[in-house]
Amino acid sequence: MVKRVLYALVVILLCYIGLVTVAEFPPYGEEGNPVHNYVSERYIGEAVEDTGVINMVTAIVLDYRAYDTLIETTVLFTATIAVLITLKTGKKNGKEEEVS
Amino acid sequence: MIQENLPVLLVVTLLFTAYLLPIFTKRRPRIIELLVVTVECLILGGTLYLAGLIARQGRAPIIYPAGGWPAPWGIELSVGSLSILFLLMIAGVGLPVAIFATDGITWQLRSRQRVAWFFTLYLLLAAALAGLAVTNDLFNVYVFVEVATISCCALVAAKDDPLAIKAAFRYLLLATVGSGFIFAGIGLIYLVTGNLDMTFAFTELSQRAYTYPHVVRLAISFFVIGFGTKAALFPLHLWLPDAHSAALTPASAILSGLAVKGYIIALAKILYIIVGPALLQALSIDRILLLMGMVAIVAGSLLALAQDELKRRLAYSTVAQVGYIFLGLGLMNTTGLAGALFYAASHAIIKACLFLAAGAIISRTGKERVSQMAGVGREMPITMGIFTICSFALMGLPLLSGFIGKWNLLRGSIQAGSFLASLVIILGSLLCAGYLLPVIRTAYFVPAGTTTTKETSFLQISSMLILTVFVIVLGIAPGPLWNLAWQAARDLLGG
Amino acid sequence: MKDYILKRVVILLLPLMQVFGLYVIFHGHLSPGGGFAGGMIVGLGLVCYAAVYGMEKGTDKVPDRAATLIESFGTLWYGAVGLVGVFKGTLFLSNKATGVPMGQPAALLSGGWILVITLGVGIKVASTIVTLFYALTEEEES
Amino acid sequence: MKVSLLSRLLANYPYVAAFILFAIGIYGVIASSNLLRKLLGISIMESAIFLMFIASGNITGRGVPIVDAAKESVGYVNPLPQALILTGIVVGVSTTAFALALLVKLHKYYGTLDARIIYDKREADKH
Repeated sequence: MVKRVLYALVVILLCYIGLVTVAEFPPYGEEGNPVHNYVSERYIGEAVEDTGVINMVTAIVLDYRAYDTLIETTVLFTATIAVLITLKTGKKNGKEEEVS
Repeated sequence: MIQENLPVLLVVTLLFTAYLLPIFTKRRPRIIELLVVTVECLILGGTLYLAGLIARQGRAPIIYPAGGWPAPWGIELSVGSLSILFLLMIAGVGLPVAIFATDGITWQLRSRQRVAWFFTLYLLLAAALAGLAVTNDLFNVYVFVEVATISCCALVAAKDDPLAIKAAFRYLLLATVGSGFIFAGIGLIYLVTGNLDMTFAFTELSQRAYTYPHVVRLAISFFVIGFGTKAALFPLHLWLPDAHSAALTPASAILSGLAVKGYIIALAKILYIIVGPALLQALSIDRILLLMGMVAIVAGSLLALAQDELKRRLAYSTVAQVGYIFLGLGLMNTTGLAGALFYAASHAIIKACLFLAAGAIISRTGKERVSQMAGVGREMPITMGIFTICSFALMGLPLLSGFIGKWNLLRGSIQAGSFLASLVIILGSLLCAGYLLPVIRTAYFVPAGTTTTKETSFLQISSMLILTVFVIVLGIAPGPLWNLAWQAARDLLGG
Repeated sequence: MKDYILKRVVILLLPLMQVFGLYVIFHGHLSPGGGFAGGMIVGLGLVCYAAVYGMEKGTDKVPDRAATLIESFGTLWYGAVGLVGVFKGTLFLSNKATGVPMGQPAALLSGGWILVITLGVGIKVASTIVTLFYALTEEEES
Repeated sequence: MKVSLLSRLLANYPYVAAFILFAIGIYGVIASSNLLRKLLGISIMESAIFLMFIASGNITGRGVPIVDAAKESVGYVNPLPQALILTGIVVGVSTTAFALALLVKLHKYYGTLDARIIYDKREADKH
């Protein structure tokens, strides 16, 4: 019980810190925010010219930041190999696979 | 063609080999092992070539825009002294550990396909660390950190026993919470700067930091918590002892030696390149890092003293040594920071070698505890000799690589005027002697009935010998690596 | 599972799911979607089939080993497209600069390598979902 | 001061929601003893971050970032956060898949998913 109260206190503290920070955030949904700068302008204005696709999100994912997406595919690949090495232990039916 | 693409090819070669390995699940493991060792050699060669290239062009970093899009729009790779230092660590430690792993891993993993998957994960981890070393983009850091996290946990889980699975799950849980914090930190930085490229984010942040002071503080604390969890900074180290002691020997060597450093290098990049030394001092982040480092050194060493299991003792020792590196990050002068970077490199080599030696001892003699070690000095003379040299290096005895790092950390702390830090550095070394000397004493001087030689195989000994040679050479002639660390520290501090 | 209705519904829906998945993969550059979403739909179609008709029939259609191989192949495909840039003398993963025909914007065949990469990613994600499903179910059954 | 703080919080309601979700996720991770629930806590945490990212890219009144002659006058929202979250979601899926595999294995070895039972009996399984 004491533990639960402690956890709740931690969470409330986290919420408080978060809310104080949120109050300082640039206002939601406005054009003048720092996020909407030269970077996004180029994506919006010249994606068709640069990459030849009309979906800007695809243009970013597969062209401007294609390297990230390669690594993202690698994350998925890593997870698959991780699942396989965890689950397929070669001990099925008490028999062990022959090695070397 | 190869030369101008070398920064990205280092990462891509490792990734490509990793993609290829699962195809060979039905073949003999020898093919896979040969492939892994060849690739590690290639990486070492490529890194050395790149180091020469940078030295020739006056140590200016090589900028490589991946996909041909320049910095704020595309992903930019930047290879400077820090990247070279870390790439050398990856290749220099990764190659001997791979050689060690080729011997006996098939027997431990029980099936061919699991060997293929183990080495796939090994290469993926190396690729992720290499990616972290060269990247200059915030979101790219996050994606690579995820690859590293999942492959680290999977390397722990590869040893299929209840303890290892339990440790791997706890590791994954805490590391994923850490990634969440890192991701949130990236979000906050993006929110106030609108950039993901580190250099551009720094320019924007230095203009806006005083408009959004709370956001910047929260972002930095998120980064420190997130990377601190992954790098086992003291109060967040809970996963490390279980995970590193339960894993297979090559896996614990690579996790303790390299993986932990990768996260620290990423944190150093984020703190020094994006936030910048001036802002760090203005927000007194440096003091916090210094304090956390000191606490980690003392607490980690004391916890290590209390362990009887050899691998757990070494794992807790990693917690203490990570404290040294964080302490160096908080000193804010070139000597201290260079000392920390050099110490990171030498600790990677020493700890990898210690884990390999401990693993060899445990698998040959079955003695897991320090109190049972009597007679090991005669049973396995070469392995125990290597263990002794590396222990001395970790304590910081002169003429061995650990000394150079610790000595410069000490000098840096005196320069920074923090005498408490100097005291803690010396105390840490003494405690280190306190928890490593009993191992050596028991192994050599406690009498144990009749003993037979149980020395480990040639391949394993030679891989450990390579690491020991690195330790001694770096201790006697630290010149080139020290220059690299010095230059990296100067780049980070912007002087 | 021996449910008659479930089996009929799945056999009716399966082709539709596959075609829709392929549609999402190939229209990733024109509308929301792309390799990840489309590959997920294709993969889930196969998972549906294996879940309803049993693992034997499922592994008959997509063998375990084939799924793993396709997965390596998908990631290699992506990387190989990246290397085209290196061999053409431009940078890794370059698109327009490698001189690939870019097509008319808003046409199906546009965007140069983007469509090629999307296809590779789609295949890879589909096989990943199938592999994960097989691995988790096999463990459950044994 | 108080009023302006509240009004700013109300204006930034998506971020407020994101931080509350983040805190709920953290609570789930630290407070629940069931390992599966801990995993769900992490998922909630990740969703919170996705929400924060996506909200940062929005501009009220603008359209989806797909070029369309009919919507040219309205303008488009910032596409970058959406692209990043696409990556983030896949990363989240990968972690969850691996964690589930570990849970299956843990359940096989220990017969339970209760953290207190699994982690407290340290010495018991050290044979």
